[in-house]
Order: sequence, then C-alpha cells, then structure tokens
Amino acid sequence: MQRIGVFVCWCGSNIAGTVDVKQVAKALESEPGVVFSTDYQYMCSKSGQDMIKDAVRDHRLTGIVVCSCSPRMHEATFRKTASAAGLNPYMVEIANVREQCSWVHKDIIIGTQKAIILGRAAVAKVNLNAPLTPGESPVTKRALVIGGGIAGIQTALDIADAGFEVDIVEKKPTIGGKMAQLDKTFPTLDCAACILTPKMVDAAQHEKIRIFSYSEVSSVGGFVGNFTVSIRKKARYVNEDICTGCGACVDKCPMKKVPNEFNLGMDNRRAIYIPFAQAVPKVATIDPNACNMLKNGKCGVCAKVCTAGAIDYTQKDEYIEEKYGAIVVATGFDPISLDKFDEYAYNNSKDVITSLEFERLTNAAGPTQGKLLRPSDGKHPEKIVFVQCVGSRCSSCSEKGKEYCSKICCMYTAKHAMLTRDKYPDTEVYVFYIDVRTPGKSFDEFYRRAVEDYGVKYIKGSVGKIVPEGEKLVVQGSDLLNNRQVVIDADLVVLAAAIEPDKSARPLATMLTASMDTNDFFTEAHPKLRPVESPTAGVFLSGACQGPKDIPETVSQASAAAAKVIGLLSKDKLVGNPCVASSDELMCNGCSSCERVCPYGAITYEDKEFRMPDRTVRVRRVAKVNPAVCQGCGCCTVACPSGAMDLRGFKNDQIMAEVDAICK
Amino acid sequence: MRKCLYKDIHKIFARVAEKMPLYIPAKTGDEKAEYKKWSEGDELFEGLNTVKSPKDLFFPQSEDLVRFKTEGKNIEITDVREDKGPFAVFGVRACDAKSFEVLDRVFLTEPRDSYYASRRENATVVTLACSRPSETCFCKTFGIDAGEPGGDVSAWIAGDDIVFSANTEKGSAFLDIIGELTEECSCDAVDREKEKIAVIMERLPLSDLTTDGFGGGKTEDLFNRAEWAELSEACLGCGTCTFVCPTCQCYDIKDFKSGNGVVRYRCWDSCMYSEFTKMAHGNNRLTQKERFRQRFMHKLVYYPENNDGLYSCVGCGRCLKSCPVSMNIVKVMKKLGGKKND
Amino acid sequence: MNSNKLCLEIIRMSGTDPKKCMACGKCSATCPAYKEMEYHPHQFVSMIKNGEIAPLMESESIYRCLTCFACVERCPRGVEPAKLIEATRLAVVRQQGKNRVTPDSIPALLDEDIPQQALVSAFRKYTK
Amino acid sequence: MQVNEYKPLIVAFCCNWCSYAGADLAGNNRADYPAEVKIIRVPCSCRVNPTFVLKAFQRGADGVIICGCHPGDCHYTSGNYYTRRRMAMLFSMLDYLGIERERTRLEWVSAAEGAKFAATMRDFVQKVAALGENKRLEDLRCKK
Amino acid sequence: MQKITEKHLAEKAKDLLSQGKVSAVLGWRRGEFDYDVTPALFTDADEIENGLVYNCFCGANLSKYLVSKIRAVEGRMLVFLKPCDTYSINQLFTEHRVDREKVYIVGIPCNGMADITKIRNAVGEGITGVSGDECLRVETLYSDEPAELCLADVMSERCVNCKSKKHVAYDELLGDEGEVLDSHRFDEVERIERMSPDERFAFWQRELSRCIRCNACRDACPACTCEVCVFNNPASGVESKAPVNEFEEKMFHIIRAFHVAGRCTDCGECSRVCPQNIPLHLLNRKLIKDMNECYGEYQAGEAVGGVSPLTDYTAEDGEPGDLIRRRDTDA
Repeated sequence: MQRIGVFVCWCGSNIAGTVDVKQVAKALESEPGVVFSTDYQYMCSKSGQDMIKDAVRDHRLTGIVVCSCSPRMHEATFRKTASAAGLNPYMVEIANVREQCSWVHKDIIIGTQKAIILGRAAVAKVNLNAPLTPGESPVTKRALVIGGGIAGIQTALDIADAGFEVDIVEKKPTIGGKMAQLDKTFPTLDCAACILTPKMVDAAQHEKIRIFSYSEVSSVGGFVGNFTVSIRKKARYVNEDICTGCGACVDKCPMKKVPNEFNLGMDNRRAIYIPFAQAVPKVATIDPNACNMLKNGKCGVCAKVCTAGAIDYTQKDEYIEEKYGAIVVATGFDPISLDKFDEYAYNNSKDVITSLEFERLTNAAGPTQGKLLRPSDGKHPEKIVFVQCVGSRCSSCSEKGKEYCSKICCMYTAKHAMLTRDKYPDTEVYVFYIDVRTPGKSFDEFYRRAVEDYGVKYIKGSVGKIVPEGEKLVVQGSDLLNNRQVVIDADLVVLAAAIEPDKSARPLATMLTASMDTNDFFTEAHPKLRPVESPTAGVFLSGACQGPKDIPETVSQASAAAAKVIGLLSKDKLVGNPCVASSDELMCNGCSSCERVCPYGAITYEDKEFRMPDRTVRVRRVAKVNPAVCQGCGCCTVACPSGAMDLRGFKNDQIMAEVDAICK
Repeated sequence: MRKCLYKDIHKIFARVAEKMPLYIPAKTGDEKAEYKKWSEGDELFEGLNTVKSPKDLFFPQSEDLVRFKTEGKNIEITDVREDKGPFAVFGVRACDAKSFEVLDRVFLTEPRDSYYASRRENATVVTLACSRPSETCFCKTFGIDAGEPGGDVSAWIAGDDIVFSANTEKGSAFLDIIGELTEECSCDAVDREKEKIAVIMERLPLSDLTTDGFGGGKTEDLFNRAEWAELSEACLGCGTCTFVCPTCQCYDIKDFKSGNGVVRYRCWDSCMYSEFTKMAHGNNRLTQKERFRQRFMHKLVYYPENNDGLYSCVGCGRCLKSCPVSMNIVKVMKKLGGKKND
Repeated sequence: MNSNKLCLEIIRMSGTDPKKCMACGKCSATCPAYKEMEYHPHQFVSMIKNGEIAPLMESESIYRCLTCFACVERCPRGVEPAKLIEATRLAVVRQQGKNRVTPDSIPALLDEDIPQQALVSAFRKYTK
Repeated sequence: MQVNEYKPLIVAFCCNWCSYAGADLAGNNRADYPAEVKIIRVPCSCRVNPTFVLKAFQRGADGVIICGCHPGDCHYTSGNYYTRRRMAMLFSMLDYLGIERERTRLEWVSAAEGAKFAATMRDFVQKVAALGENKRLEDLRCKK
Repeated sequence: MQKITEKHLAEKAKDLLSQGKVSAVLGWRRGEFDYDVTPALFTDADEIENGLVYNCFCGANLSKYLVSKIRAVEGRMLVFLKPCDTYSINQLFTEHRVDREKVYIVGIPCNGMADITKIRNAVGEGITGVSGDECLRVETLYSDEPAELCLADVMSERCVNCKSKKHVAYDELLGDEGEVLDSHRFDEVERIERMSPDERFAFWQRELSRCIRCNACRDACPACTCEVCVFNNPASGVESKAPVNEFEEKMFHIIRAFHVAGRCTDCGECSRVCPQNIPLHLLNRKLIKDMNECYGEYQAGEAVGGVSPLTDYTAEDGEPGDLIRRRDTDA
C-alpha cells in the first residue's frame, strides 16, 4: 500500500478563486492510500517544494499527488522535487485542477467537485505507480553515412568537423554522386565540379573521415547509440592502398568497349577504369563482368603495366564490422526508367535523351567534350525540344511514373534551355510545360531570364508523341494557350524524367527498420518538426532519399542531419524515457501484432525456453521491447491480444483505475 | 392420484402462478429450451433436456453474497442475498430430480449452505416422467427409473391426461392448489405408461452401459490408467460440460470492484479450466489430462466413495449433446469400465 | 435537365473524374483527330468539369472522335477524356430523334473504301 | 445550466501532445465547457484500448470521447491512424449492438485548438445529455 | 470428380505414416453415435483403420490443436484440413503459433457439415443412426421408417454461407481444388444493420442473454490461442467466470470479437460449438464486413504473412463517423 501525500496548490487565486482548495485537500485525505493532505499558495515555489520534501520525510510518503496546473507545465518540477526528497520521480502524479477546472468553470461548487474527482483519479493512479528508472545506454561516438553524394559528403564533413569519426559507405567506385555528373548548377550557373570536387577532397583528406567506396551495407543490428553494421567491401581487384591512380593500366587495357556508366553509356570505358578524373578515391577498379583476365584468365596486361603492383586478381569481397552511434541515410535518387513511355520514342531514337544525359553532353568532361552534338550522328542540333514532367505527377500510371512532382526539373530544364541558347544562339529551343514551378531564392528570376533574355520558347502543353522520321524527330504536342496542336521537327528531344529514390534504399530501410512511404522515400519522424530524423531512433536522413531536392536544399538538410548526429554523439550516455512498453513474456504469444504497429521498430522476437508447470521445457517465441528505441506511444499495448504488452507509467490498470475514480 | 386433461395444463400453470412463481422448461429460441418463470402464453417444452439443468434454480450461475461499501476509509458490509420465498418448478425429469439429491449432499451437510438451503426449502419440485427419452439418455445406468421421477410431486402424461401423485407434504400442498382443476383417478393409466417407458429404456442405445469398474475404492485402479491421455486429448478445456451438468457443483467466490465498493459473489466454476483451484503456488492439476480426469474421477469414484455409493452423474445426456468435440462421460465409462489396469 | 445536372450525369456515365485533370494537354497532344475537332479532348474535360455541356453536344466533334483511346492511354492522371466524349455522344443519342445514322442514310454512305464493319459499328454506336 | 438538469458523465481520453495541450489552451483562454467532462491523459490516442471505453461505460460514464492529434500530426507519426481504424470498428460494433452512437466520439484536436476543444466538449455533452442516462451499457453493480 | 471418403483419408494417413514422412495423424475419431466424432491423434495404422472417420459431422477445425499437440510429437504431424480450416492454419503460421515445417497438411474436400441440432429439430429425439452424404438417412427410436433429409436443409449455419471451397494451404490435396465462393455471408449482418437501433439492441440482448460463459467459443476458436486469455487473467481488469449481468455478457463478446478482429478467418467454430446456439459469428462477420468496406477486401489466412487491417493504416482512412453515416444513407 502506498503512503500518498496530496498537495493542493492555490496558484494564488488562479485555482483558489473557483476551487475551494481546503475542501479538496480535506476530501482527498480520506482516499485510500492518502496519509497526508494539505494546501499551499504556490506549490511550485521553493517553499512549496520544501513543504513537499518535508512531508515526504515526516510522513514517510511513497507517492505524491499535486493538484495544480497542467502537468505539461510543472510535472518536471515536482518530479525533481520528489527526486530531491529521495523518492522516485515517477511516483508523482499531477491533477490538473487549473487548466481543466478553475480556469474553465465559473461556479465554485462545480469547480470544487470536479477538482476532487480529478484529485481522486490522480490518487488512484499513484496507488498503482511503480518506481521507474530510465534505461541508460552508452553511445558509440562514431557515425556512419550511407551514400557519398553531396548529401553524404556534407553530412560527413560537418560531423567530422565537430570531432567525431565518420565512415562513408559508397556503392560506386568513387564518391560524388549525381552532382559529379552535372555540368552547371542553377540558379547561379557555377560549375558543379568546381564546387563539389574540393568537398570530395576535403572528405578524403579529413583525418576523422574514412571512405568505403565500392562498398555496401550488408546488415545492421543494434539500436540508437549502439549500432553494429556490417559493410561489404566489394572486390575491386586493385589494392587501394598502393594504387596511385596514374591511369597507366587504363590506357593499356585492351577491353575498350565497355559502356561508360558515368556518361550514361554515351561513350565507352575500359575494363579497368577510374570513373572520372577527379574521382575520390582516385584508384582504378576492374569491372569483373568485362575483364578477360577475371572471366577466363587470359590477359593480365594491367598487372604487367602497373609499376606499383597494385593489381590483385584474387581479391575477394571483404566484410567489415563496425560500431556506430548514429546512421545517416544519404542514398539519393535516380531518374526513372523511361522504357515504358513508348510515346516519347526514348528506346527508338538515340536523339531522345534524358536531362541527365544532356548534362553529360554539355559537360566539358563528357563524351563530346562539352560540344552539344546529337548522339546519333554527331551533328549540331538546330531545333531542340525539352519535355517536362515525364513520369512526374502521373497519378494514373503508377507502374511507369510517379504521382509526385519531382521538383528539380523545371529549374534544370530552364538551365539547359538557357545554356543552349547562350552557347548556340542559332538553336531553336522549345520547352513543353504543364506548370513552371520555381519557388526558391532567385529561381523565378532565373526562369524569366531563360524566356526573356535567351528567347527560349515555352509552350504550355504536353507532348503526345514523338516519331523519328529520317534525321528528324517529329514532336506532336498541344499548345493549350493557343488551342492548337503543334508539330515540331526537332533534332534533339530532352526528357525531364521523374526522379525516384535509389533502388538500394528499400532493402536498406528494411535493415534499418526505418519506415518508407509508398514511393520508397524515407519517412521523417515528424514532417514538420523532425524533418531530418527517421522515426527509428538514431537513424537520420540527408538529401533526396527523403524526397526530391535540389542542391541547396540537400546541403542544408545534410548539415541539419549532421547537427542532429552531433547532438546525439556528444552525449556519453543516452537516458531513455522510462515510460516505455514492456512485454510480459509469460503471456506473450509471439504473434507479431505489436511489431507490426510499432513505428520505431523497437520490438524484436526471440525464442525463449520456458519451464512449464509440468516440468517440461517449451521453446516459445516472445516479444522483446528495446527500451532505448521505444518512444512510449503505447500502440502495441492495444494491438496485443493477450494483454502481455503494457506501457510503464500508463499501465492498463492505472488507466482503468483513473476511469474508476472518475466514474465513482 | 389426480388427473386433468393434458391440453389444459396451462390452466394448472396459471393457478400455481397465482400462488407462487412457477418455473417450467420453455423454448428460448428456435432450437433450445431453458427453465424460465412461467407467464401467460409460455408453453411447456416437451423435449427432454433444457440446455442448462434446473440446478440453476437452487444454485444459480452467479449470485451476490455480500457487498462491501467503502466511504473514505470506512467499510460497510451488507448482506445482499435475495430471499425469493416459495416457488414451484414443473417438468423436472427423473434424472434432474435425482441430481438434487447429489447437490443436497454437498450443500446441505455441515457446513450448510444457507443460500442453497433456503431455495431448496422454498421449492416444490414437480417432476415429469419421460415417455420419449433421447438416444443420449442413460439414467438407467445409475439406477434411475425414468418412469418414477420423484420430487415432491410426480407427474405422467398418460394418454390425453396428465396424472399427478404427491410424494411429500409440499407435494400434497401443491395438489391442493390445483385440486379443483383435477380429479381423482386410479393408477392404471400410469402403470401402463410406466411399462411403456420401461420397454423404451431397454431399447436405448446406451442401455447396456454399466457402472462396473467404477465407484468408491476404485481410485487406484483408475487413476493411472493410460487411456486418460487419449480420452482427454481433444478436450478444449471449456466449461460447457460442467455448466450444463445438473450435478456439477463447484463454484468460485470472487470480488467485483464496482468503483464504489466491492460485490462479493459466487459463480460456477469448472474443473476443466486451467485456473480452477489455482493457488499461490500455481495449479495442482497441470495439464488438461489431469483436469479431465478429475471431472470424471469425481463423478464416478470420489463422490460415490464419500456418499454411500451415490454417483454424481445422473445420465441426463446433456454433456453428450453439448460438448464441442463430442467427448463425454459415456466414452470415458466405455473405455475404462470393467477393465483393470494390467 | 439543366446543364449542370447533365454534366454530372455524363460524368457518372463515363465513370471518370474530370477534377483529376491537371491541364497538361497531353490528350490533345496525342489526338490523331485533333484537326477534325472543333472542341479538343482537353476542352471536353475542362468544359464538362465547368458545366458547359451545350456547345459540346451541338458540336460535330463528338462524331469526329475516333474512340481510339490514345488520350485514355496517355493521360497521366487517369481522366480518360475519350470516355467523357463517348458519354457526351450517348447523352445526345439518347435524346429523342437524335439518332445519328438511320437505315435510310446508309446507302448514301456506301463506298468501296469503307469497310462494311465500320458502317455496322457506326450504326450501333450512333443510334439508340 | 439549470441546477436540476440531467448531467451526463463524460470521460475524455486526450493524447498528451495535441489534445491535452488543446485542453490546456482552452483553460488558458478561459474557454468554458461543461464540468461533466473529465480528462484522462494518455501518451497517444493509440494507447486507448477499446476495453477502457467499455470499462468507462460499465463504471457509469454516459459518454466517452477520444481526442488525438490530427491525422498526419501524430507525435509518434502513426498512432492516431491506428486509433482511427480501431475506434471506427469499435463504434460501429457498438452501433451494431444497438448502443446509441452519440455516446462515443473520436475527435482530432491540435494543441492550438483550445476553442475547438471547448466547443467539441460542449457539443458532445449536449448530445449525450439529450440521450439521457446510459442504460444499454450499464452495469447495475456499479450504480450507487 | 473423384469422391473422397474416409477410406481415402485412411489410406493417405497410413501411407505417409509407413513412409515415415509423418509421425502422427490428426483427424477425427468415430464416436458412440454417427454424429459424435471427436478430434483425435493417431499414431498407428490399426487405429486409423478402425477409428478414423470423415463424414458430415467432422465440423471441428483441427488447426488449433496443432498449437499444443505439435509439441508432443517428434517429426511432422499430418493434419486433415477442410478448405475453411486451411485459412485458420495460415493465420496461425502468420502469427508464428505453429511451425510450418512440422505440419504436413492434406487438404480434403468438404460439401458442408451437418448440424445435429437441426437434424434433431427435424426428426425429433432418439436419433440412432445417420448415414449418407448429400442425402441423409436418419434412423430414430420412435419411427420405424428412417427419415430422409437433404444435407442442404440441415447444414451448419456457417456452411450455408460457405466462403470458400479452395484450400489456401496444403502439402497435398485429396480430390479436386474448389473455388472461393460468393457466399452472401454478409446478408445476415446486413439484415441486422437495417434494423432500428432498438431492434438491434433487443436482438442482441435476446441472443447474448443466453450466454452461459462456458468459453466454448473462445476455446474452440483458432484465433484464440493466447497463452493467457485476458478473461482468465485477474490483472487484465476484465477477468470474469460468469455472465453476471447484461453488461458482462456484452463485454465478453465485444472484446473477444475485437481481439480476433483482422485475425478471424470466419471459420464459424464459435457458433458451431455454442451450446446455446448464439450466432456469435455475426459479431466477427460484422467486423470483417466493416474492415472490407473501409479498408479494402481482406481475408485473414488467405496467405501467410502480411498485415491485417487493424495493424495497418492509410492517411486517407475514413473517420469513425463516416462509416456509420454511410450506412445510414444506404439504408
């Protein structure tokens, strides 16, 4: 049985004005468990708190009920008071007799009656309270960033600058991501490589940053502060530590016809290759699907020419296990496949290209050394049609397109159109648009310049079909403003393909137990207030893996995620919320209902041996709640059919006792 | 003996109901029947067995015993028993009438159960002989004569008449109440009816079932028999058999916290439940096999051992009809009866 | 029936939802009969959405639509303009005496180049 | 309100993050609502077990209202979505059993909606009062 | 179509036992009468030959037994499952209550099970023999001529509205595969929905007041496999052993319906075993119907794994009021 002290606060006249506090204190004195009951002008004042401390000592109180303002105001205060008096802070309950009573009810009789009932409910609850101790878990002061694009690089740099070790895992042979493939960046038109490559170098040279390129995460265990991650370093058949990146092997490799993925297959590379000149790490990688030596043991030229002796055909995939306190997902995006959009003839004509391909075509380091030439015949295109919203905002064709707006296409299309007109003023440039969406600093001005200063012809409407005819592409579209159908004989068509999360994100989300939306973008812990955190504690989101983003947005989110990680890693220990769910394994059926509704992936299962009453041993699957991950919503308690799952601090019997007390 | 036309039975009911509440078996839905308080329009259910037996009238499924009321730190205790006064129950079959004897031996021996006793004393039991027993009936196994149903008044439906015969003082008083609706008669028609019943009883599929191998003193023979495992394997552990049984008398006393006090009540319990007689150390019957065995050992061995050979099964056949998995005392008796563990 | 009610009826008959339209114009961009039509597929969508049904019902456009369903196939929002046009045509045909083709008019239409099947289906489609 | 008017007993389960804060705001704004409403704080509306609702009726409540964050705003991202499904099923089931549907309600009240909280409570109390005492889900043992 | 009889079942069982593929067989054992068959575990061929039965009284769903029985057996257990029983077993697999690897499922066809209460109502007391399948010959003590009954007329309520003749889980099938049926199983629910609230209240009051809380519905239910049922657990706040009053009667059945919501495969065992013939399946079906209408068609146990409507959500779900209002406008 508890020994409960009741403290009724006057809050000056705030409560005492419409609640007879003396009567409340007196009425609650006779409640079961109550051994002391009093009232005071300001319970939250120092003398009020001292009064509580004295009463705890004098009356050997085990529980406290404060009838005062909202617990959202002073629950923490009184918990500290209890703590100072040697009580467990969770033995305190607040009856909210100010916001819910004196402030909303004018009549003192009614107010007093209700205050007594609210007090009674709090007493009933405290009678069933149990001391709670928040779990503590140590924090591994290292972070993992998954994805080495601009988002991952920025996050890693910020975390490392704060003094924490960071590992970047990048699945490609080099970091840099999509931004490395871009030519210029909107709206300022500075060259992507010029602003990105210094950051790549910074990351490579940072003493706190390790880059695992050509690597993938293969499994994730543990929880916030204590993740264990297994990283698969794919065999690149080149000893990274020795390779100097001189490129001699690349020059001599006889396998010359391997499509170059960095240039989206618009030119070729060798079987041993360095993706691009500024690659980080600048080491060669052998493509095992193209290399003759690896495929049938014939060749070995690269090993012969490598003076450093870095080539190692026997290299195997290597698994590295590391511990981290925080994980940042920065897996980025990809343009969608356009295979299913027959009307655009993407698969029928080399001269129908995506915007990313266009970036490579105009990039000085691209397949045409920056000259805008048609992929089919290398001629200079005179009429170019840009088509926006290809696969975006597509609500009826989920199997081929995306329902959302890809956000960045309007701006890069304006950029492409403008740059084309700038470099080749003789070119006619058309842009088919549905809406031009340019919210962002200097964005609309940028688009207007394309129209007004560069004479790009924007047509409000869509393209219905593109038919290659001879050297031309016949583009049939609608011009809605003039209510006519237009036909343009174009030389080149550029499709602004929708973007989607990288394909590796889904399996990664499963490993991380991080939730995703229906489009496979990672879900935020709160769409407004916690936009860079995943609902899974310790997992943070950076860049386009969370939703379509342009570079400035990506970088700011990357830094924001870093700030959250730094906040987490600067703690020595994580003190959990003790009001977490816990499962009574004797009653648990192991049915997985709770796991399915847990937004945090806090529930796992284990097979446990039970000694049955008849002395047999039975192995049963039971749920386990990780208190460091559980946030205490209690959703699982209702999903649980057997009632094995309960929520500390808001236990079933506590809530039902409150119901009883109120309905008494 | 007194008789009246069976089609005028409702007049009898009306007359009795003027004097005291009358309970008769009546239909509750399309298919099942229950003992219920008679009111105008209710018709006697002519089938044999109600789902629940009439033991409900003396030992209801749940009854409040006492109420504790807390006011602040004071507790006030009130006896909340309902004293219903005299009542009559009509249409009780021989097996159910016999079951009262089984219950009496439990509740009326010291310490006497005053709740039960009061209802028994207040009740006039009018029985009715079975002219069309069911294939599940086996009262004969326990020496019960379906043609001599007993109780305070025995009744037979003989031809177009219903014939009454008082067995006790309460019975005579009952016949006085219905006196002017009935006329004196000889016992010839009843004797003919009894003979008919005796013939039918012989024809029943379970008429050859005997209690050989059971009874007091057989604990050691039966307790460790291997067959219990197979017999109990389908048992779901529900309480259907116990709750429909006229002789099962186990109950639990529980407290219900009403918010403004405590209601102490008792309710039927079932030895088939895993929580039955659960104690601080846990449960003494650990598996369904043991719980299953308990129920039948109690009916066929322990009870007769302590009650002069009286079995606490009356062969009413309710459990045969109600068990969700069709496991029942007949199957147990056939499997274990007459054999020794060797 | 007033024009708004008729529009709702046409929407119901077609089983489509013109409110889903985002005015991209892809239906009209893809339409092979565009030049033959006074009102184009996107106009059907927007006019029916806005309750302007009379001009459409009076227009020859409803018979110029080839029902090739290119717009249905291409529409990124699942609005399915051809179904709206079809429903409009039905609404007209259902009116008394509004059969587009009568048995008498068939002989005049006979032409070696027209497959007989086309006539049969036109007859089915354009009459009550 | 008149003195002799029938006063229903209302149990309101409020989620800590939105609706309880909304009730606090109603208090801050001195927005009047009937004293028959008694609030029980839960971390999230998804903590409310259908059993609690039934228990409240058993104990003598005349109406039960559950308040949570607006869909999409749940502090725990998805709790209120589960609540919505569970309560839709519970309320429908009660309706199926012939129990007055106005006795139960689910409302979304944000921390900024003090006025909505008060108005909702006023409306709910009025609707429940019009039904009179809860007879169809009462437990006579719990009556005084 | 080959007709599958108990002979085929027995052959199959003996076959698999002798091959050592299974070490025990879960089936139905012959009783005293033709209709009182009992679920049973067989381990040798003779027992199977003499005891195994399959007729229109084998209504008992054997899937739940696996939860407890499978522990007692080394190796795999053969279980005979009717189409509707296979949904239950899938649900048990989903909930990790039965290990798939330890079960060998032989799917058997089912033409609907007979309800002995209905037969009794038709022919009266004293049933001494029931034979036949589509057409039943019922012999009684009180009539020299056997009565002829059509199975369809005395079919269990749940079989009248059979939802599926298709086996959704099996290792082997005896006979031909059936199909999912358009069962009209919600017709009765709709009929109740169309009643006025007062009529509905009276209807359920009448039905539920007969409850004797024998727990047969719960103990037979393949979804009720909790280690400790809340109604047996004093700490749950709802524990009770008797239908003390109207509230308790309702509370028990509402909570039970909720605990199995989204998990109930609508196998109908609850109603079959109820000694008082309370149409308990109409509570579960109501929830199934509501969930289907609100959250898309869902059949528990149709496949292993996945989420049920109450462990899932979409942002566009309707509000509780919408559901009831919509019904009002429909009515």
